[in-house]
Amino acid sequence: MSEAAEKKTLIEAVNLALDHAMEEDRDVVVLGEDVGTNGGVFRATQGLKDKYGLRRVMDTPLAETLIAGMTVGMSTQGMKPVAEIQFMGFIFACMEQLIGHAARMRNRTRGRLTCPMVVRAPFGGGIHAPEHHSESTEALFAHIPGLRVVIPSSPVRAYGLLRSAIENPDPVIFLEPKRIYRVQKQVLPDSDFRLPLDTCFTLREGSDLTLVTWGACVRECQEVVRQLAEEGISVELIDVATIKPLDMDTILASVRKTGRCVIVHEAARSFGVGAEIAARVSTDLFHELHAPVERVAGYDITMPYYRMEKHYLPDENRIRQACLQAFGN
Amino acid sequence: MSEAAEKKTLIEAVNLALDHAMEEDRDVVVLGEDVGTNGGVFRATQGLKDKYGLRRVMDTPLAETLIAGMTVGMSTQGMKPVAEIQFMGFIFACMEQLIGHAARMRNRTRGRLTCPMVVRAPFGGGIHAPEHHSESTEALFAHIPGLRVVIPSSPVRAYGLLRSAIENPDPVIFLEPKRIYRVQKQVLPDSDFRLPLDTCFTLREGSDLTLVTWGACVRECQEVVRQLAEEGISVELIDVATIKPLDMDTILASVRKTGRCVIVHEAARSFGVGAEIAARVSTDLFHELHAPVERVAGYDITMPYYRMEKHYLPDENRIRQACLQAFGN
Amino acid sequence: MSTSLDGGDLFRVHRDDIPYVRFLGADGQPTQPLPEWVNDERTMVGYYKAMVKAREADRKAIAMQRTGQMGTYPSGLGQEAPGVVYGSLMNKDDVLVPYYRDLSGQLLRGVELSDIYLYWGGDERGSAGEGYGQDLPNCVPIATQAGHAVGIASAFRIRGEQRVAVTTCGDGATSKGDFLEALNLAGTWQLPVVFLVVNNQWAISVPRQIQCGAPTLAQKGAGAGVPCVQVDGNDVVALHEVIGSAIERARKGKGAMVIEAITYRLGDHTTADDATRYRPNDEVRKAWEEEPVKRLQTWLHQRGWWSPEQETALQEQVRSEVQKAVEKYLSTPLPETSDLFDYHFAETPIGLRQQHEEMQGGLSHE
Amino acid sequence: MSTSLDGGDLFRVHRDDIPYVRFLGADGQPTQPLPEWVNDERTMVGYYKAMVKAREADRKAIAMQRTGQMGTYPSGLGQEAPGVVYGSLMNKDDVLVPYYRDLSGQLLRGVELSDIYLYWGGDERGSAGEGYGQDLPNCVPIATQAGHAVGIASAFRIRGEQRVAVTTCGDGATSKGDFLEALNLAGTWQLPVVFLVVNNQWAISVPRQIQCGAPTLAQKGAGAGVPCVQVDGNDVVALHEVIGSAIERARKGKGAMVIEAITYRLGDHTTADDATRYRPNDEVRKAWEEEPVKRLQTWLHQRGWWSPEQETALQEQVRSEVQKAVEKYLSTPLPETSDLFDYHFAETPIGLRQQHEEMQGGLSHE
Ligand SMILES: Cc1ncc(C[n+]2csc(CCOP(=O)(O)OP(=O)(O)O)c2C)c(N)n1
Ligand SMILES: Cc1ncc(C[n+]2csc(CCOP(=O)(O)OP(=O)(O)O)c2C)c(N)n1
Ligand SMILES: [Mg+2]
Ligand SMILES: [Mg+2]
Repeated sequence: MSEAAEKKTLIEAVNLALDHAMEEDRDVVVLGEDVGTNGGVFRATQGLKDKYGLRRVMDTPLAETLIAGMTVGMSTQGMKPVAEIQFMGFIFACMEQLIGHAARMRNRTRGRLTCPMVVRAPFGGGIHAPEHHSESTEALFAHIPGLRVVIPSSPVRAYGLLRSAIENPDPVIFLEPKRIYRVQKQVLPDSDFRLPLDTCFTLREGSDLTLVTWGACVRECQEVVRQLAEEGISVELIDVATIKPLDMDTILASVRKTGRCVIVHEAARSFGVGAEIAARVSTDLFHELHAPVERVAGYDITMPYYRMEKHYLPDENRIRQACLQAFGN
Repeated sequence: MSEAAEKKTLIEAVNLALDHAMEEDRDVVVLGEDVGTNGGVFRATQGLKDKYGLRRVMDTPLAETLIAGMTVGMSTQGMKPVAEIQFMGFIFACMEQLIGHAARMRNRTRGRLTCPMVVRAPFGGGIHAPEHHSESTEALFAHIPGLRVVIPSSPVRAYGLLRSAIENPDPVIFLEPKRIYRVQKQVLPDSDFRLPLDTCFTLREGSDLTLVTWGACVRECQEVVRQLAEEGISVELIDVATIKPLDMDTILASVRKTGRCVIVHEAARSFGVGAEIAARVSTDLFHELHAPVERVAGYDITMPYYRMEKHYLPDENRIRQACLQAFGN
Repeated sequence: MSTSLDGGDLFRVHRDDIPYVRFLGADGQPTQPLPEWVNDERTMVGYYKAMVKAREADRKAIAMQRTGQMGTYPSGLGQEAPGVVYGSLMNKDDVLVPYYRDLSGQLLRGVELSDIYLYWGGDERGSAGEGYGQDLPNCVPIATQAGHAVGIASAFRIRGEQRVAVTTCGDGATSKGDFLEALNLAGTWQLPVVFLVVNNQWAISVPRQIQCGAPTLAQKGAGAGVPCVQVDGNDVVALHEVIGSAIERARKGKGAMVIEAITYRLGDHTTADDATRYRPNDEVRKAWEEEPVKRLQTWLHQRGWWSPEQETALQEQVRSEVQKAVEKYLSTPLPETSDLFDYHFAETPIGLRQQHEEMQGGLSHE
Repeated sequence: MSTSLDGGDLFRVHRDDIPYVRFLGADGQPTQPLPEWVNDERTMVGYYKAMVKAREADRKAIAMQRTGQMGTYPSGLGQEAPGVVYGSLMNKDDVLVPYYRDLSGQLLRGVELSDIYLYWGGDERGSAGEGYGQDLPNCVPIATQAGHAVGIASAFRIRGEQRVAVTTCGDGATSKGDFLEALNLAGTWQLPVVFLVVNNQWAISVPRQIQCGAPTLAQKGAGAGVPCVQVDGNDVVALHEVIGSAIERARKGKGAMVIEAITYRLGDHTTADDATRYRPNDEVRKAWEEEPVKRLQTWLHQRGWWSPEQETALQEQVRSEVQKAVEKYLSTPLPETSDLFDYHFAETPIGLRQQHEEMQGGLSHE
């Protein structure tokens, strides 16, 4: 019973990371829509208002541009605000602030002012949500110099990455794959646990093919890796996790070893994050690749409403096919 | 004298395209900041207010979100609004409307309502402008299903593409490379002239290497192509022009022929439009490529203020080096 | 630092008398002499019937969600009145620019209930039906519809048409720049648009007083040069008076208006929400005493226009109408997968067609 | 459609008496009894000197632009007064959140003129100088700074500090959602922030009346629950009274204030603009009669605190001070190219370091 109680879901890990960060550092504050009494629509901030009070857990008016702008402002004062955008589909009103200010304040002032801030947002589809509640547009942020983009794929990594993101002196876009908010429970390490923000995680070593993914897709990839292992194909599975800055060294080292690379993501294929990885692998390992780099991704269409969303999401079958194809099947 | 008078710069071609479109179709209207009496800060809309009146040439309040939103609204009524965003650096406040509505209205209503609209914006650096006046973030729009992204690189193409963009029944982001607004004059074809919105332009045929670019960089590329021709290297030069939907067929056919590909763009390299092209070429022509695909692009930094901006912009030297490298030099 | 100004005067929040309009009190008794048109039985009974139908449609949607037959659904329980009024008063060729809690209004505009169900059932075709005319579909990103409304109103003005755009939003939406920017344009250009703010006191868990420090939301109009008024949002008579005047005025080219309709969200924010987490029961109980359906029923009874028999008949009728819509909705087959690709552009680009083939083939290869 | 409401009352634009504060008329004569503190010669002469210096600095910037020694520059000619006042009244540890036409205020805040030149000369280091303290640098994307100001004010409140944020913007900026959203927060949370709207009548070529249909811009505060006031923006006495009271009030925890300072942009929008394209000469000529420097000079003369000799000495002094800044600016060497890479993250990622090497090598290879 108490053992089980220690196991946490991804969303609970987020909640705990926020709690610990606020406990350890008075400059950490939380703001957003419904983050107070309601504890966030996914309960990421549950209990924080009662524990840390209204001044540090702020229900804002319904205004994403404002949330981003005030987060920038607060952070120039050395506070460490963690803003929640309720769904990634509503983050676009933040773009001018994130691109124009959060990403630039340090460079613009040559280090005089900085933005040690985090913007958290649940992202991705697969939970039968209404329109605008299933987007994954991490590529838009990855392209912007000065932003960090981080995506956890397990409770442990959610905790370790979020703690690091909050402590990091630069702005971090922290995207939480809501499809796996509650599918897995893990015992979390203690509160000193941190994970680096510039390193991919090799979830499984392998020798025949490198499977590169992040976020919720890690689950389907793990399943495919398992299946292929049974068929005698040894796949190295990489969870990119820190989309920006992108740790190409780990990916390149892996593909140098395996000679094959498949990239999986949920966002629309064209001009997505997978394109950059595919381009880099293809160019840098031109002579080492045994097969063309393949991408399995969302189609270049708006995420369908939920009746049809499963047709959009990369599934095990598509991933498996792409892997097999790398062996000429 | 009258001969010379017929030659137009790129910005004049934009102005003429707007003029002709408004003349031929009463549903075409122009809106934005300073587009009326002032004729736009670059004079793209000069003379239109006098000719077509205040109802069709609208100085809006200073509010880009509004401009995008009302443009969407107007267009659902079958009007063909052409909105000007004064500089691309100020387009980010439009993102929620462009991504959430312009790109989706047709799909959301299964064709019941559509957004036959154009959003024009000058983009790119190199004119010694202040901060936020030199961005090139076409990749952000290219990733969004349902948007078209068009970039002219000469007066003739500006005219032909803009006329097509205005007549096109879907939303078009029309980005004008302001660095070459006034560097070249051309005699424009007559007012029936249109250019397709889904086809790259092969500006010069060649057999040894394919150079792929768009916008202002076309100029530097042309110069490099000329130089390399003197050295006996025959380069095929492709102006992508319609970034989205991306005409991969033309690019792939060219690289299939030449076996080598260099991509040049001004935007930050990582997660830029070049990544998608490089990924597609590398994967689809895995067996045909003689050399890895190279990208020459802006660095992954915020466009420097103007004293140092020339260090950021891809120049002939960098392009040339990349081309030579494809031959093993 | 020394200054001599008398802060008392300088530092008050400016608020002159924003009118508050009400005709029927919570108990169904008139609070002031009723306007002439109230003597039209058809109108008043019509409002009643429309609210009852909307409420049944709403109840059914929640029931379907609970049984896995529908996705997340935002109930309009308690705020049926504004919709039935604007829905009745707008001309067919006016344009409604709704938010996502406008079921009662959309029904009166001619939208099929089965389409509304289809939308919340996760199917784009729910926004495609003929019943919408040129009305915009539900808008999920808060307040963004306000920009569309002023764009549509601009189109009317440019073309010299005597049409009006009516746009709705919640109390929370008034904090978002989109609403405020649109309002400002409407004031500057004197556009034929009516902004109907349905203040149901809550934006999910955020109460009205955390949205805005001003005593009324209506007064957002002041800074935009737009006349503004508060109205009892559960009183169809007051709503008719105010919305009717605003539409008429807009149609005459006299410009925009902000109407803050004071009502209450009796249900959870959506079926995914649990309002007991953040909302005192007491408040909800009190709000039930103000709700619009009972109020109008009481008045109709007293007026002699409504009987228990009529009520029974009506209940039966709406249940059967709603049931028909449910059946139509539930029997709607899935769309073709090509539907997911074919409406992104007027003409689907070759790359997208290829992706569709890929989807059909279940292959990941480009 | 029939309604019975009397439109006359319902449909007026609500505007109760937004106060308008002025002490010194355009001719330099008091329009009402002057406050006590005006008897402090140092303050009044200080304001004058600061405005004269700002004007000379401004003149020089334009001259440098004309001769290719500076980039596009936005002149503050005619609107020097608000800056010298807030610049004097703010505490050092308050935070200024300026827009891009705040030279006169920034100088008083302690920013080096050579840094301001460096910024407009296209060098990021112009926003790095120690003189800024914690003040934010120039903000180019219109109105976005308003969000920063309320964030900073929130930080003060969270930490229980008695500090105040002052943010400025133009008339055009009041149309943008960022300004309005921030104002709304300030009103809701009673934040220690002063919004100073420098209404110079033009937003590039767009005149005040096309920005907003309301009679005053100050009244945008009404919808946000923030007190608001208009002030003669060319009258340092009125500005001192109003800005001083607003800062003091904010510092006491009594909340925010919107101040609309009515002034005029006597020059072009920037050196890239030609205002004669859109602006009647007459209007500009009239505006010159209201300008702040001459006005205060007249008053100081009459008061016996200023003489032609002092004027000559001052002109000489500011010319030499400005010239020193010019020289410092012009002799600033280019930064290292590493500067372009090293300030994107606290620790520069390896990929960026490699790109820098690439830049240095002039090579395009990754
Ligand atoms: C831009 C945006 N941000 C956040 C959300 C999530 N969200 C959906 S409804 C809602 C509250 C809206 O409150 P209100 O405007 O009062 O309308 P109500 O739901 O009460 O009718 C929020 C925050 C959204 N849909 N859009
Ligand atoms: C978001 C944004 N849109 C457009 C611009 C281009 N622009 C620069 S200044 C300006 C006018 C600003 O007018 P106002 O706010 O009145 O300030 P002023 O320049 O008159 O002092 C415009 C449109 C910008 N800088 N930022
Ligand atoms: Mg509400
Ligand atoms: Mg101005």
